Amino acid sequence: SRAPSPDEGPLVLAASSMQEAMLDAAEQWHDSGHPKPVVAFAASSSLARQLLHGAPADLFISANQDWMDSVEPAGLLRAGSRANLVGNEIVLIAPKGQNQAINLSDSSSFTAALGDRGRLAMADPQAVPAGRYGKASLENLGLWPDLSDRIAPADNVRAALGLVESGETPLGIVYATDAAAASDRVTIIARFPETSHPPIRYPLAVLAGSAHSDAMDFRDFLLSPQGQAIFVKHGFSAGRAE
Amino acid sequence: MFFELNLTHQIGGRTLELNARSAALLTGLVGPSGIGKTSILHCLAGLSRPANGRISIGGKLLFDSSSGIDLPPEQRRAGVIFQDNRLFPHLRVQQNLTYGMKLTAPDERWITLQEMCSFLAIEHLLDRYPSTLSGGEARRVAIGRALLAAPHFLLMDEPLTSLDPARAEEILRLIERIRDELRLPILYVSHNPEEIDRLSGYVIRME
Amino acid sequence: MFFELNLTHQIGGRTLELNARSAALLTGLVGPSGIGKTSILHCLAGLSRPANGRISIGGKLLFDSSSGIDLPPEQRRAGVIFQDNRLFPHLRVQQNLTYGMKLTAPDERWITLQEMCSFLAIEHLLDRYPSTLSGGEARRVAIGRALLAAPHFLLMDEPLTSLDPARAEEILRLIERIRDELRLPILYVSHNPEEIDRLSGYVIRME
Amino acid sequence: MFSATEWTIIALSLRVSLVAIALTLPLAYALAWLLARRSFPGKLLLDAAIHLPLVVPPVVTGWLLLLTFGRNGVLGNWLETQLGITLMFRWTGAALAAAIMALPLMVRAMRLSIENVDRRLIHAARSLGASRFHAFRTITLPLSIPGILAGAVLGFARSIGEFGATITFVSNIPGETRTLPLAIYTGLQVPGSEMAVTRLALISVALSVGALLFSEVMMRKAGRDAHVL
Amino acid sequence: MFSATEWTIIALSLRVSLVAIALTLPLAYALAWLLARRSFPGKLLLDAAIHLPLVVPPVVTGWLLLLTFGRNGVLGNWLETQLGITLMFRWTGAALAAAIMALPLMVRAMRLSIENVDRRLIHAARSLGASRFHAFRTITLPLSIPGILAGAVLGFARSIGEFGATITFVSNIPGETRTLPLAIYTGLQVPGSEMAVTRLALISVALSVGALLFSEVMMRKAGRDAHVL
Ligand SMILES: Nc1ncnc2c1ncn2[C@@H]1O[C@H](COP(=O)(O)OP(=O)(O)OP(=O)(O)O)[C@@H](O)[C@H]1O
Ligand SMILES: Nc1ncnc2c1ncn2[C@@H]1O[C@H](COP(=O)(O)OP(=O)(O)OP(=O)(O)O)[C@@H](O)[C@H]1O
Ligand code: MOO
Ligand SMILES: [Mg+2]
Ligand SMILES: [Mg+2]
Repeated sequence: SRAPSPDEGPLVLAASSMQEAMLDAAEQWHDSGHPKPVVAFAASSSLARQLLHGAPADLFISANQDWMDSVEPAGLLRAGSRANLVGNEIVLIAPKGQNQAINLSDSSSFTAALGDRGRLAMADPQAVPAGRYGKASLENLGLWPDLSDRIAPADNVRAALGLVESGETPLGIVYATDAAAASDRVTIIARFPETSHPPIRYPLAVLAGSAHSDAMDFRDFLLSPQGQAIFVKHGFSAGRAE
Repeated sequence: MFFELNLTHQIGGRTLELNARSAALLTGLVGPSGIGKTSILHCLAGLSRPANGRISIGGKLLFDSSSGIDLPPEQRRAGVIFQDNRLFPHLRVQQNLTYGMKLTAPDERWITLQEMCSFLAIEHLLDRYPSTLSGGEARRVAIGRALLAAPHFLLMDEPLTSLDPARAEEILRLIERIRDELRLPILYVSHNPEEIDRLSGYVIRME
Repeated sequence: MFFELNLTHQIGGRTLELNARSAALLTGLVGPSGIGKTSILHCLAGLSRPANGRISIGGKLLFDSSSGIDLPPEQRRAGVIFQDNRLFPHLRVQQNLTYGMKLTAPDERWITLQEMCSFLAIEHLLDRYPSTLSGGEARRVAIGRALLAAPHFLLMDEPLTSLDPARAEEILRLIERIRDELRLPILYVSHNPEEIDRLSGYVIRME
Repeated sequence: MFSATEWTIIALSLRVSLVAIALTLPLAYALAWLLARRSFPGKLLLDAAIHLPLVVPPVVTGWLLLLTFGRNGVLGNWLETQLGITLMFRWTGAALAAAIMALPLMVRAMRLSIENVDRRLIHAARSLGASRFHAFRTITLPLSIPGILAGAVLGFARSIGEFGATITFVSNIPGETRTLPLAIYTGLQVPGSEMAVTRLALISVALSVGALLFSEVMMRKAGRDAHVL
Repeated sequence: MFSATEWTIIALSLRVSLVAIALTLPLAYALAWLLARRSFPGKLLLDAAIHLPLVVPPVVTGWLLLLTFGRNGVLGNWLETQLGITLMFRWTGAALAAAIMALPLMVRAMRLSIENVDRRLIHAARSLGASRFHAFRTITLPLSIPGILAGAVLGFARSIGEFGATITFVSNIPGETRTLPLAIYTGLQVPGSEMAVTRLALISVALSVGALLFSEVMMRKAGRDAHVL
């Protein structure tokens, strides 16, 4: 595994949707006198597969429980280190300045907003976590049957955000954090009720193979009130144990 | 005048100059190796462009730098027998033979494919690709290909190389018939003084 | 016996058979176009493999199907002058000339590059690429290249084509000197009866 | 043997790739010919531009396609209002993405073959009465068939495998733009779907082995193996 | 002109691509020669295998690399315990991914060129005393330089642009595996970073225009334009 060197912080594998917040957290940790953690961002799926094949890393932050669950039985996680780092919510967005009134319980208000050609951008509802939460909400609200063939399923949630940002689709479903990151180009026009989808939690764990002395300390920092405040600033909700 | 050739041509840094006229239908072109015979034939066929000059063959003006005339090769209708054959490698012998023929109006043709093949004894080669031909076989196909295009004049670059004496003699007779019966102007390059003596009414010597 | 050639060779569905012995150092090989002369030379040089037979030249056994002997071309040391020259297009004339020479032990060489160049009058071509040579120039380079490799015997496929009479005469004399002074066996293909008469002590006729 | 979903994906992938290659072939050949036979100002620039889709990450290419051919893009707008052609979120857009990604591979292979056609043969054809164009059609074109086939196979393989530009430009819509690589990607995002992914990957492989076989047969048929080379 | 981060990314991308191409060139040429000059059982299979990285989506290729060269993979395990070489999460792994993605392009271009070398020239060389190998080295090899250069340029461009297999196999680690495309991708995930992304994309483009220019100069230098073609 990577030789722990005194001037290099732990290697953190993090879901892409955490990019700004994680970089911010790593910076603050560094400011308080620690070597700066190295953060690699990719899809949670990609990161989990890498871990399953022996990737040498110190921390893993997944965008959903499934992928964290997939690495846990392999004995890859340090016992007792798994915790929910943050929560998130999903929202309906439109390009800035296009403030349609949407009634979340009425599919015709969606179809009206979409027009006859427009599509609803979201991360792939079949595979990507953000899309799966979105689909669950739409089903729960009884909208899915009318909207399922109006979806533009994107590679990941940020690609869905991009489609709305550039005005290629009139509506999109993204995390609240994504909407916050692009607040100058998109508007949140509705928030999906927290009860309409499984809870959105980002689990974090220290890896069993980690020999970095800072790994556990950095985890604790992220979960500390100071760490949590950083995430909340970026639009996440504080993590809660289920 | 069947041949009025006045031209200067740049080749590899050298300037080639030719000023010759010939009233002989079959005119020989001789000179030591490397003097520029093949280059001249290319100029006459329109395959390279002389620096300047005037070329008229059989009374037809093909090139005149002063008046800007420069007929493209396909309008000159030169029947060129290249020193290196240049058969089309992807076409069978038959398709090579008919390549130029098909581009010629039927009433201009003066020999059929069958006649040409039996004359050159290449019927058995029609289905072959050029890469399988012997030296002399390829030569005969090249001769047949040029003649079947019913050219208005002939440029022959050592046409008899690789041919055995019997075949060479037959082809010499064919050339004489073309000269006498069809009355086509022929410029004939050869290193063989006997061939030249026998055929040509006039000889252009390059030195 | 300088040449003991007994072989059958399959070519394009045809079977070529040759049974010939010659005690003449310079032996002619003649026959009509397409009869198989070039194919035989290739068998002797080791570039194609006969179906069976026995080939011995200058007392050295090169091929014997019954005992499984088949020397690869580079061990036969044939000096081949190919009907189609086969100069290496990516090498300058000088590099073409020295290609085989460099593969020869210095003490085996019997002529220097300078001598060969001045003899063939190709000094001025040394820096050229083959694509810029005239027919006769390429021929001379091909001859020089084969001879500079200090071959153990020579296979010449119509070596004098494209050469003007003066040059042809010089090369004929060179061939005679090689025969008389170096005593190398030479198999000489030509369609020119005079050349054959003048040079060869014995003629193999293919029919 | 295949499920209905798999059939849909296969049919779509084939349609996208075949349309992409068929439409790109003539353009690729024309570009290859220009690069091989002409010199003109800006030649190197053109050469570089053709290579761009190879160098720029596919996702960026997809993003540029979005900017150009999207609803609000210059060309997209024009195509939509003038010709009624929509590319966004359509299989036609996937074909465009595949075509652009395949282009550099096709041009290079064809160019190599065209450069190898001996100009002396063209001279011979001209002297036999062929116009420039006729000589091109009967000599250059058939003699560069090895390059055309090599280019087509490379291009087809590349199209069948195209992912990044496609998903970015036309999204991942089942039945419309979900080609084999997109379906495979989708599978990879779901834990434990290795079986389904493997099946789809094997199908991709089979398709391009098929294309290879086809090109080899074409090669033989054109009698090239022995004669042209 | 460039920030320190950009320099790191550029240097890494160059190192990865150059190492990938340098190591792959001989292998690609050997494969091209085999395919061009030999017939053997399983030739078509080999040909198909070489094309795989083109057809299979890069992400799947990355996943297969993970299976093979990961810690638990057969080869990965052997390399690590026997030779002490780790590929996972290392720039060497990125180079391996780039090499594999570039291979099919390199082989095809080289193969076309080798097929065009006239065997009669090899015969001539042999008759002049050249062994099989010497004839290969002095005739086939130099005459196929156009294909080698074309293959190297295509392969280099492809390596510089490689994304999917890389991020899947060696992740996106700043300073170690974050090459230009990965940096661009990372930038694309951040709204409002169009400027940074554009800069990086332009750098990619400049690098491969550089490679093209270099190959053209090499072509000229080898005196090929006029003489070989
Ligand atoms: N590209 C070139 N660069 C330099 N010299 C050239 C080039 N092309 C041709 N030459 C030279 O031009 C001269 C004329 O060549 P040409 O082929 O016309 O001669 P030729 O009279 O037909 O000779 P031969 O009887 O040997 O065929 C030759 O000396 C040749 O070397
Ligand atoms: N691949 C092939 N398929 C069919 N026939 C072939 C093939 N290769 C050569 N031949 C034939 O074999 C015969 C012998 O050819 P070769 O070149 O040895 O003749 P040659 O005696 O040298 O003739 P020339 O004096 O015309 O050069 C020719 O009739 C030729 O057409
Ligand atoms: O952060 Mo995700 O994996 O795009 O839902
Ligand atoms: Mg000449
Ligand atoms: Mg012969």
